[in-house]
Amino acid sequence: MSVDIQLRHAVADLYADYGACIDGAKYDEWPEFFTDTAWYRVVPRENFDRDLPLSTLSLKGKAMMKDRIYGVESTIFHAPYYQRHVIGLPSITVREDETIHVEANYAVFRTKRDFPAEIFSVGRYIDRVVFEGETLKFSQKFCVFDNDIIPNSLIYPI
Amino acid sequence: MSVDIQLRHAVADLYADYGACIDGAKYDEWPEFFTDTAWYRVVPRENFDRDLPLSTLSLKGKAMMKDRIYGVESTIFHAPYYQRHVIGLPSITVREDETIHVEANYAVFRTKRDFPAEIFSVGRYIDRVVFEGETLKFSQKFCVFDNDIIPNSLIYPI
Amino acid sequence: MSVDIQLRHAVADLYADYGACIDGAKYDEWPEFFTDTAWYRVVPRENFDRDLPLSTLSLKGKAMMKDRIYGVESTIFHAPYYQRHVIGLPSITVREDETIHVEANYAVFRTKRDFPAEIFSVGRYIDRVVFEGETLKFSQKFCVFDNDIIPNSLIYPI
Amino acid sequence: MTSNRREGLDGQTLPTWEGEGSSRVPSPVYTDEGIYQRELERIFYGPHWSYVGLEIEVPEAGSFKRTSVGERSIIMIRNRKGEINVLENRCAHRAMRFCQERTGKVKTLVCPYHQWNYNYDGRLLGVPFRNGVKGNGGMPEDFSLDDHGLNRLKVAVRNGVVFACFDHDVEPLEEYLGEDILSCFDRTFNGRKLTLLGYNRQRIPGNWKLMMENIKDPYHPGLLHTWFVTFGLWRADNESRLKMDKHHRHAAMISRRSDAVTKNIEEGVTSFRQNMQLNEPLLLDIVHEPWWGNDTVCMTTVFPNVIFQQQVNSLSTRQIIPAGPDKFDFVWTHFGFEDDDEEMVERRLRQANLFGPAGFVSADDGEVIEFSQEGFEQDQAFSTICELDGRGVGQSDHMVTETLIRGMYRYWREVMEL
Amino acid sequence: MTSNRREGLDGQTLPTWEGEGSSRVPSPVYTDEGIYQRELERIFYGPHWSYVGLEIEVPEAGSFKRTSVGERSIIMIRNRKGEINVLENRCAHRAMRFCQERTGKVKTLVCPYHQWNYNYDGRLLGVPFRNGVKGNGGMPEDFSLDDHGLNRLKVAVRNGVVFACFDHDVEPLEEYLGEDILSCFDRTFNGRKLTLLGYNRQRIPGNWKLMMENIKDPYHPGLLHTWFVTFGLWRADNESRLKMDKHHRHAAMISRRSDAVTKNIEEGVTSFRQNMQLNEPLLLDIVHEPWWGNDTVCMTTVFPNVIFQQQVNSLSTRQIIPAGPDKFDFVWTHFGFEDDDEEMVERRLRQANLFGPAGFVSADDGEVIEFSQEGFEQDQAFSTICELDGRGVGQSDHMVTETLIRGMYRYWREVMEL
Amino acid sequence: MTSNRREGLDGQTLPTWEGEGSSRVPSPVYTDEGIYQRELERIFYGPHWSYVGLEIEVPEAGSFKRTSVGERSIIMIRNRKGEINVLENRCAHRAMRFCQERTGKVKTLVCPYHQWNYNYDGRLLGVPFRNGVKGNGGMPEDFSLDDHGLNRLKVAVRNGVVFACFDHDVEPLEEYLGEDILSCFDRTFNGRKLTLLGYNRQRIPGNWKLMMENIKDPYHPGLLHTWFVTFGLWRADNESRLKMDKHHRHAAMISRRSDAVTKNIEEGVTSFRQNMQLNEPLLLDIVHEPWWGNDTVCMTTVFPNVIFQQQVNSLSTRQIIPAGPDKFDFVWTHFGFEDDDEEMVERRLRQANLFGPAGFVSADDGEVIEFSQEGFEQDQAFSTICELDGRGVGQSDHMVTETLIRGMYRYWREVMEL
Ligand code: FES
Ligand code: FES
Ligand code: FES
Ligand SMILES: [Fe+3]
Ligand SMILES: [Fe+3]
Ligand SMILES: [Fe+3]
Repeated sequence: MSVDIQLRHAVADLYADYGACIDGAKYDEWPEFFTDTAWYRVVPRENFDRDLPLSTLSLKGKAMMKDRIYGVESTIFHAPYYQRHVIGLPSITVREDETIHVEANYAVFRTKRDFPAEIFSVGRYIDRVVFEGETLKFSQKFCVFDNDIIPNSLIYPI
Repeated sequence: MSVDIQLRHAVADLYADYGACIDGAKYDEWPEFFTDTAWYRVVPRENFDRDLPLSTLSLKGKAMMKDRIYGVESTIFHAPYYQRHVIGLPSITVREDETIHVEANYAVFRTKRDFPAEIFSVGRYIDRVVFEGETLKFSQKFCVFDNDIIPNSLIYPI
Repeated sequence: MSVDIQLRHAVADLYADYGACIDGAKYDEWPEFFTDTAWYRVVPRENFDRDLPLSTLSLKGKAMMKDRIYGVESTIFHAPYYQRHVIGLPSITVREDETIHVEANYAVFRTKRDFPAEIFSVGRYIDRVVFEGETLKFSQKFCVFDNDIIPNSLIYPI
Repeated sequence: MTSNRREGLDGQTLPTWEGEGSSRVPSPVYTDEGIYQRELERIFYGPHWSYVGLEIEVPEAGSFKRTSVGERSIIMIRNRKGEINVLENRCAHRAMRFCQERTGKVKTLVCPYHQWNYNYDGRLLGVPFRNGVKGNGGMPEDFSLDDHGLNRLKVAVRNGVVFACFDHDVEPLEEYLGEDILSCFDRTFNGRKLTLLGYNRQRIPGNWKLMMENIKDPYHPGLLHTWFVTFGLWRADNESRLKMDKHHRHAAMISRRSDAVTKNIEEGVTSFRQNMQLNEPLLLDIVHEPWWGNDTVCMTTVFPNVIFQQQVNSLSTRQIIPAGPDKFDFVWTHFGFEDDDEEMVERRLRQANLFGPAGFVSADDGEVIEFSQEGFEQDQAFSTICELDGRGVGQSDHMVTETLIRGMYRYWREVMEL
Repeated sequence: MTSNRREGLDGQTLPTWEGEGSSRVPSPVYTDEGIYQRELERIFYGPHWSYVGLEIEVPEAGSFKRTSVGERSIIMIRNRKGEINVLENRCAHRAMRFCQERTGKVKTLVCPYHQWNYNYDGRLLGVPFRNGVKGNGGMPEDFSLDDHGLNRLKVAVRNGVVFACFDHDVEPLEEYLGEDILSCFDRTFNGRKLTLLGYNRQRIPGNWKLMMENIKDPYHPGLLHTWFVTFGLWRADNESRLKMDKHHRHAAMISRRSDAVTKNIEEGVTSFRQNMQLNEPLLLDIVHEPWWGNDTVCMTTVFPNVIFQQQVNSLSTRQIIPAGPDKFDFVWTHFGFEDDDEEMVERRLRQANLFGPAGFVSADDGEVIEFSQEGFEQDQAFSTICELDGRGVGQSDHMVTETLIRGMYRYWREVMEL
Repeated sequence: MTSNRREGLDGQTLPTWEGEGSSRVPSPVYTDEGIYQRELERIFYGPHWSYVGLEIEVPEAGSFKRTSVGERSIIMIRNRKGEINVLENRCAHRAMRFCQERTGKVKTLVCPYHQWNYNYDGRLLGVPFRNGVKGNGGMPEDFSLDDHGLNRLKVAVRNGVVFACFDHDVEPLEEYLGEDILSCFDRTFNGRKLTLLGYNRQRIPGNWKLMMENIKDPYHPGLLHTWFVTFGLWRADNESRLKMDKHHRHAAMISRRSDAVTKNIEEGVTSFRQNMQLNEPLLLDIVHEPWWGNDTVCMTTVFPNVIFQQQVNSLSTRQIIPAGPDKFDFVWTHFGFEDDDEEMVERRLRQANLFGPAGFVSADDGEVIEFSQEGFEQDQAFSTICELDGRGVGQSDHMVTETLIRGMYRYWREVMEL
């Protein structure tokens, strides 16, 4: 099915806002980009390509995402860092069943205090989006990352 | 207020052209992307977040920008390098007062002779744009960079 | 000549699909993004700027591209690696003669086994596209890369 | 951080210990390049068993997995008899680390540079042009295929877990582990068929021993890991036992979750969050498995390169691959059992959110290791103080102790003669 | 650039100076890892005062700023009495560099790994489970909190500027600076309340001493910095004075802008641009401030780690944080005075365009330092020639001299015994 | 790969060779920092000619090209007499590597830091303020411009190719190359005017000698490079000759393409693809050039830093710039001849697809060098076995031999005294 212009722009805005939210450290707003039952997953490309089910992070439902944010902000001790997302052009496909599939490449740069920026995570978003009324939300967001090792730890959402 | 398609495309073109201008080393054309009284600022995220007014570079008005370009090309001795901008999807908001606010994440890669490309600056453009007749120009462009240290020097515009 | 919305979207999709094809390692599909007589070229910015004709890779016509893919997959021994393209907003210009010129900045990240992701190639696509029926294809694709040295070898298309 | 070598004009800095004990570890033990080189020689390449993987990772003849022992790349491969071999990934001809893929299946091991060809046992099968071409060239008369196979490590497989050692004089694995540690090992690995859930890989910028310390340190979980404390998964007041082998190089921390979770101001644990509640209780949906017995947690550190994790329903092996004195790669292999039903698989995957590079109770372990390394780097004259529960070394039935750390360093000092 | 250590098989390369003087500096002084380690010990951690910050950066009790002295991370923090302490950022337990934020305000200093807890004076207040849990474990009888505080540096505060030293036997700051340098210091820092404008941070890939040389070198500004020359901010023919302390380790370059700017072909200065005109004169909108007296510029280098800048209306401290022989971080802290009006604040901010990593007359200083380092790296047998105005060392009332550089290296040779 | 220095507590690892020969090369020869430093001194900066470029790269007086000999940056520049000078890119004043552009044209060589000014011969022309300003300062009486020029290398130009050497006592280029190698050189460079086609630059993470080995190894092309084998460009059964100079440091591999391409299972070459066919035959559109004679390939390795390539219609120089024991930059300069017609230019450009960092038969050379380096890094006790065609050294009329490699290492051992 063809992709109408409204959808194109809604998707573009969704990804721009999503990156801005995380990079702006507005973590409490982050779960609001998802539907109540959405699945958020950060998974190494190795597992994904080999159909190994393990994720680096696998949060099913907005409730679990909120627990993650609480955990990140109140329980996990870590060095402070900035994130910066640069997200490529998304490809949108609307299936027979009207589900909207969106994929986009991303690069996330991390900056720790006293250091230059470094490549933190590069990979592909493999997502599904749905309209809740006027607003577009993620019902699935898989962050499939290429980088074969994680530079120590992954704290904030990607 | 809703963002119409013309504006979306004008903004997309503005950012694409802006990056192309700098990366193509057409520095003399760079001030032309701004209004006469525009404020161009390169500022560390640290200062920006803490409301410290110091910038790494703060040019108020096209005249000062021209002086910067003259200074860069005729007075500052530095190693030659290439720049390459990769700019993410811009988010556009039109305020009550009709001012157009645009923000976009960017990554700038630097390549010095005999070296691989390296991350030079990553951050966010926090801009305002206005139409001068048909053409869209920056009335404000803040380059708020994450990287906590600058790799020696910053010569060309970001 | 003005760029109509259909063309804008077709170009955006072309670049998104192109990157997805390579990053997804679907190399057999790669030549299909080109016209039969297209010229695919990977060239150092140094040669390009100095009008030196040598390329790092110069494939004229789809047949040669197929030979390259065969060579890559069946004859060249190399360490396995992932690629990830992040492509910036394309600028489109339609010339008098109706030829469509498209340029876009790109960053390609490489990930080798057991290593973090690294910057592999950054540069600018200097392309021409044409419609073959409904589908847009590259009649020219120059990958002009900034990085002054190639990290050992370049195997897959950029 | 350029180099870790602190060698000044005034010669090499050697670690100076306070007294005979092992309760105060000097900075160079974590930062000195020369000490690290000796660790590679005497520990990783010496008579110590290193974990290399699980049998299920190489299901069939020709199936291989590439990994490392110390800094040396090795190949774990199954031969036609079904045995598992561990071969050094280095061609005998001109040193090529010819195997670059991480896993796969091959007919023979061929080095592409000149196509020297090895079988699953590492035997050199053939050399192109060995007898020359048209009577020209070829290998000398006295060249023997048998002299130029791949370097073959000694291998021990126990209940699906594979260990290897460069030193063929190493004692048998069972002796190496000792009775107590072996029983912890067999508790999880009792011969049941394992299932592979997947991997997580992180690079931690700290000395490899700091990870061993971390898992030999029952003092920190109740303090650093708010998550643990608050939900009683790990508390200083939980019932627990600490075991070591007779050399004190290996250890096991065994504990059981307390049912009642109470504030424990009295010990001044500020990391306890009284009002913390999960929006999604499933995150801690723990189901007791018969084989546990009463214990809900068993963390086993097998010197020098692996940790076996059972944290309630989450199971993993954690492999250490050192890369200099100041960093190591940490590879998590999560697994389950063949007879797990869907819910249990899902549960293990869900609880995996607590562990690994992003885990609620593991992400910060990587962070504290990084910061400790920074502390050692900045002062070569510093020594730690690991004197909780005294300066001696011994088993323990409580967790308010650093005895396991002292135990490891007592052994380290013997082996390293430092 | 892999390693800077040029140690060949034939043993360590030591710097060989031509003669007793200090006018020809050999390459290894800038490149050798062993020499650098001795510099850390004897200079940065020895009896020399290092700049750590401004009082206004830690306004209240518990306010802290994290920075470094040499390669050691330290915390500048204000205590309840309003005093400023400087503590090493390293937990006494297991070396954690526990303070990771750059600035903030805390109730106490807690190391999260095991929650050892220090007060603003670095005293260890408590240790969890010190007395064990349910009678088990805990710290030994002889464990004393007093023995395990944070390492505390000696501190000197003068008119809002904070210095620290690891060596408590260091002479008082005023003696350390000496009369002449002190008067330059007091000229800017006379007790007025300062206001913080912000920071710039750059990593310069060169030896830290090259930055000191650069600011002790009145020869280059009139040549390298076209901007200076053309607008007469700095010219070889400006009136000026050069001062040093009695050890010649510190220096001040004082100069006044000449009103008439004329071409000076006679000295063959090609960097002068006759036809250069500013499109925006505001860039050089200089307004004289009473406290200047006649001098428009005063650049003070305080050995080993700070430069105090007054360039017309632009004020900053420039801190050196070495990171190996071949690079250092350079931290600019721009400030003004509480009684600055809006125009003056704006003016200081505008003139800041001349300085810092992008500055019209500073960006190229970082560049030339990088290229000098490259030159030293490529030939260990090379020596510089710093013989403008002879080979001796002394005060000067002109700028056609390299005497300040010779002075610093004379002192360096004494301290380093090289 | 942190540091390549394998210096343990137990002192430096020196390479231990098996016997007098050079057929078994020990790992440290490729990995040791100390050995590498001696290589720079004795080989790259000693009496050996290094390739620096082609005359056509500096067409006019003042035209320059910046490159490196070993790790030292140098400038190749043409003077007014039309001669080519090679000058070290390091200012005599304070070591500035002042030339940063790769190529260009200048009036004089000016170091921007203090505008010391050199002519095309490296002579110091002037020093600003040499005589002081208003009677103040300036350089000492005994300062002589002649003592402070740029370091000038000895230069040899032959038929458009430029070589340089830091050691002015080096023998003449012709003697250095020797008769046989000289004839190979003159075959391509016979005085015809060259045309510059362009550059490719790659960084290869391996020891620089591995590239020399690779091009002295006629054993691998017929095995590794499927492309070669299948299209008969290079096969073990092709007619060929191997030459060396009398010191065995240089070599030439000369071969002719066989017309009939047949499967050669008998030698078990698995890289041959029977059914392989080009979709675009133009890729191998080879046209014989008169000057070839019967030979279709001539690869000449001139020790220590250049390879001259003639592979059918593709011509290039390949320059080695070492950057530590574990990596080097590899610079390809492709060229043609002035009298090439358009088709021939196009053909050379098209065949360039086979070479360089992406080349069908060169990309994998860089890869195997990387993997060999990894193999050496992981075991300092390893030695290669280069005994194809025996252990001796000598000319050969076939390609089933590693004699050229043994030859290079025989010379290397003499020079390095290792
Ligand atoms: S290096 Fe393995 S076959 Fe030659
Ligand atoms: S390391 Fe600081 S409390 Fe243990
Ligand atoms: S360093 Fe070259 S002129 Fe001073
Ligand atoms: Fe832990
Ligand atoms: Fe300066
Ligand atoms: Fe080859």
